[in-house]
Amino acid sequence: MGLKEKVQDLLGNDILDIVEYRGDLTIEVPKSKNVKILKALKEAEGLQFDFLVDIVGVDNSALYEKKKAKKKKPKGDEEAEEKEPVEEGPPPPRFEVIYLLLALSTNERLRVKIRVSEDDLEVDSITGLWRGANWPEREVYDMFGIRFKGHPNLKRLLMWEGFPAHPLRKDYPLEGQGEQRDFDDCRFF
Amino acid sequence: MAKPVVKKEYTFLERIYLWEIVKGLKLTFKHFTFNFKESLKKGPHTVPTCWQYPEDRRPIAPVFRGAHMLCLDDEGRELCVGCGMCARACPAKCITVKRGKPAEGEEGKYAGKTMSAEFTIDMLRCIFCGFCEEACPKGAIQLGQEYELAEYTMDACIYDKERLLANFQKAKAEGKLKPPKKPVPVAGGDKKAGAKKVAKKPVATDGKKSKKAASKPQAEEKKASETKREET
Amino acid sequence: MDNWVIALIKVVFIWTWTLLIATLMTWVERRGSAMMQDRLGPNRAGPFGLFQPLADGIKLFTKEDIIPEKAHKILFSLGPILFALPAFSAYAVIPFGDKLIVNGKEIILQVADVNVGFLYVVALGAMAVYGIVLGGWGSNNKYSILGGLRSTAQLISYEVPFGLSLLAVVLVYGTFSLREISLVQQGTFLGFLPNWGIFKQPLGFILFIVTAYAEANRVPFDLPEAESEIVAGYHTEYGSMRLGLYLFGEYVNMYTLAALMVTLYFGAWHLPYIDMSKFLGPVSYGIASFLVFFLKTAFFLWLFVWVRWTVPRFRYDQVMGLGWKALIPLALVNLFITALCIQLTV
Amino acid sequence: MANNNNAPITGDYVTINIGPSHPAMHGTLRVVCKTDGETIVEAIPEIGYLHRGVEKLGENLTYHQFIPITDRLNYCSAIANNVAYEKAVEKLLGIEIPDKAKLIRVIMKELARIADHQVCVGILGVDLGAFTPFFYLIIQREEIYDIFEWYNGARLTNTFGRIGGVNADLPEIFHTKWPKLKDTIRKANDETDKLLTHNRIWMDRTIGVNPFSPEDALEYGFTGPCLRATGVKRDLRKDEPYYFYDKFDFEVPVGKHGDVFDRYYVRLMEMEQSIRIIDQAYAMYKELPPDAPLMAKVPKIIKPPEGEIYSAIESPNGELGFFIKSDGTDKPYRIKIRPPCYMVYQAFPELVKGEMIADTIACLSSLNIIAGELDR
Repeated sequence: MGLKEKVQDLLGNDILDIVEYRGDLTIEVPKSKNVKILKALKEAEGLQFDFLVDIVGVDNSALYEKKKAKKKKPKGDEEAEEKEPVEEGPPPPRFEVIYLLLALSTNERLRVKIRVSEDDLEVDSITGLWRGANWPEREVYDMFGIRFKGHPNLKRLLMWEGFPAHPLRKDYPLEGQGEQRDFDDCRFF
Repeated sequence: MAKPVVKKEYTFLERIYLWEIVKGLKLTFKHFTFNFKESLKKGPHTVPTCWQYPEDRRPIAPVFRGAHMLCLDDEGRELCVGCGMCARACPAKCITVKRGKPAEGEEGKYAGKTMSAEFTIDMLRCIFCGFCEEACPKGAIQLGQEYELAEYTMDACIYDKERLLANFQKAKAEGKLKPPKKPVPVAGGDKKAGAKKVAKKPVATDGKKSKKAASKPQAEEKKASETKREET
Repeated sequence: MDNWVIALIKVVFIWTWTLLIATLMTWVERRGSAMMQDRLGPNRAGPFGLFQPLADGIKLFTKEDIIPEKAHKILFSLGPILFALPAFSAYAVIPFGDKLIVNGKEIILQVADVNVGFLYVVALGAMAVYGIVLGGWGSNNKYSILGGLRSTAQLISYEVPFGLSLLAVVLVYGTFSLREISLVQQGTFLGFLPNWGIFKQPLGFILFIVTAYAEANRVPFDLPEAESEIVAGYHTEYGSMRLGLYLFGEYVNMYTLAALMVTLYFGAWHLPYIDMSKFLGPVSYGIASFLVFFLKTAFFLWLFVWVRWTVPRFRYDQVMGLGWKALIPLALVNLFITALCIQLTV
Repeated sequence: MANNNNAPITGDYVTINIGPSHPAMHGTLRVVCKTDGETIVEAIPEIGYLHRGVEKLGENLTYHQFIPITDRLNYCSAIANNVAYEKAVEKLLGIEIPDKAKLIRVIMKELARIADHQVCVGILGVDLGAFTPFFYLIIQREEIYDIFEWYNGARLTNTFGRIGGVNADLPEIFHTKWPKLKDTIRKANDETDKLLTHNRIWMDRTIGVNPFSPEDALEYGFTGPCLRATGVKRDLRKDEPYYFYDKFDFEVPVGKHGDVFDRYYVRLMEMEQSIRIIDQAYAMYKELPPDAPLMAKVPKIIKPPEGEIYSAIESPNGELGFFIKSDGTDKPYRIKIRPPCYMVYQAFPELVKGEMIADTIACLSSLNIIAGELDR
């Protein structure tokens, strides 16, 4: 029984979207239930995704603008084409947090994706399940600004403490905004 | 989180330090005698692993990616036509090319109808990846075997056209020119045209977004590549 | 030529000789380690790089002498002096040859034939600790103070087995004066063995050589200046000639300990079965004894270099463990056996 | 002897800064330790000193132009990073590269693995005071770098291969040099083994130092030699084989206690296995016709369809993975690099708590933390 069916009958209605692409399986789950689902995936006897490979943050703002731009341009050219139902609903959540999981016993990989909208950048931290999630979560916070509730010490990881922006967001210019590190003697203890 | 306590058990010979130390001494002495005999040989290159740098130099690979040079063809005409493909292919964006028409008198000096009026490479930014050499349709720019690139001032590190041509002359004089590059066999059999360039040319012309570093002449070049891209 | 002129000549000779050997030692160390590591070592300054120590000396002299701003000025400058001084002066009691008869006057090739030469050397060995500790504390740097702490613990705790193994030698020869010890080591012992100290004190010699490495801060005991752990240990903040004094003192210390090893255990200037004084003239015998003594010392100096590039470094608590739990009991056992043997044989 | 006394450590502590520029730090790593005398009460690693924003750069370079950037991740084995990235993009494009290119990639990647392990074992020796083995190993590494140089022109930052295959055949020097090089590498490994492995000083310094249990290692996301040292037999080349690895027979060396000695010994054994792999790959390579294709048919401008993939290979330090999301243009929309030593360095505070300063240095160099790969 393929991985897809196993995951489906384990999680069932929680799965918002399943994508099978180039042999990788990605499931999308609601943000609020991420810890519960990851715990289920970790302990389920058939699946046992007990190895957290990585946590990836993605900022989809540029992707949506491009889609919007594409939708406007063809609409302008071929008026005759049947009009797609353009739903103007609330803009899709801007950020994505993707957990890469690996089942050591069966060598199968799974990606669990949650969408985080810009107005409440709060996600439950999964350092409870894996202590290895400590730094990746700090890095996602450092690069995207997504806060992780329950994280032991949520501080910037790669940037210095006083860094004003979140560099991996799409609106942050490539050359940076010229922040200079003012060398305060950062106390650690 | 109790750390697993590791029990150490040693054989008697390991327990007393001296036996293993003597074995180690024997080994280093073997090296010492070998190198001592070697170092008494004549000539700068004595110990096999040591190159006495200024006197005797290590042989450099013919495909070594060192300092750039603008090549001339057999009749001494410049191959570069100033198309700027190398500037666009460069990950470090350190090449700036300005295209121009050859003046009336020196048509013979240039292989193509147009030539590069100004060609500068910022050696401080260059990462020597060799993509410019791959991207050049005319095989005009090549990375030579020159690796002594130290300069006294920062702006001496910006190689202008004369410096690159001089590099070529120097390499030609020393006979260190590269052998012509064999085309890479591609799966699916048909050998792409152009013996000189690699079958896969990473031309990264991105019509839509105007490139920040593109100078004005490159703009019309974009139109030319625009039309070219339509037919492929 | 009355006595004080001869003494002055001897002192000047020994002083320059020790300096020369110490500088030569830096060259031997760099070339020797290079050869052992499939390299070539310095060969640009002079033939085979022989002027390299000279170049290092000039470099150290001409470098700017920086005293860190928060360092304790007096202790900072006193450190290297207190480290190099005992190393140089310990050589006064070591006989570097037999005697030289020059136009009827007999000159003993030893600066000062003190009858408690032994204790003098052991005492000066302990003085070197002050140099390291003051240097480490004075330079107001965390790594230096760590280096200083490590060296005090190591040197003091290795002073005990060092002294005990020397005591066993004193038991065998019955005298403290180094000259008499070296004179006695003539002839054969138990028939076929040369009458050297090592055959009387095999375990004593092993203890002595291990503690000598600890005294000289040489690998595997170079904890006080372990580059990879505490940057450069006690001489992290030191610059030009102050650093030179520290490094110089270390090499002179090594030379003194090597000379001591030869005097006590390897029959100072005696060849195994040949009595040189019979068939050599008075002057040539003196020089020959000096050369033999020097060649033996050179071997032990080479041994210092040889071991340094073969063996990894101890950890701090292992050095202590080895010192107290292994070497001191062994030294006591050695002392006991020696006493027993003397009691039985006498 | 249990080396960390569990007695409560009281008294005020000295904060020692084993800072970004320290002789035993591999690259710009910084560990701020609260020490009581020599034992470490608490260690906080601070990273980010070599953060060059590789992922942001990736979003502004085309797929092809990103290859030289991947050299600069784990600069001890640049070829492994290139192969990892190219394998990821090929998975995104859904193309299969020709057999000869696969074999050349296997050979060059295993050579890079040997070079990386040589550096790590050599520097572990230097950090513990044994300077000589470093030179024996580095001299062999120079020979390997000669092969890289004759292959495509660069010794360290060799922009190896292109998306869709490799751009040059094995150099002539490989055929002449490899049989000799194979023995000299083995000789250098034997000499290091003879000098160190049974030496009591070395064994005291490494056995039982910073041991780590397999469960904790897996929970922290350890991969590669550090995980295999704890006893878990996990190797991507065996578990998720790619590029003919299922056809080569080689063992996966596994340690017992996960301490510094096991990590050192696992690396030493892995070099031997890499030589065996190269031999078998080279044998298969010789059977292929000389003008077998080296490159798959790849369009001039690589524009993968929209989608996201994650692909990983077994780099010398562990599982090196690339998560690439493409939006149909010729520039990747998002590249996330999963460096193996990033997860290993997370466990550093737990590894060194209660140990001596000398052990933290030994532990750090045995974990083989490379700043370039860590901070991206």
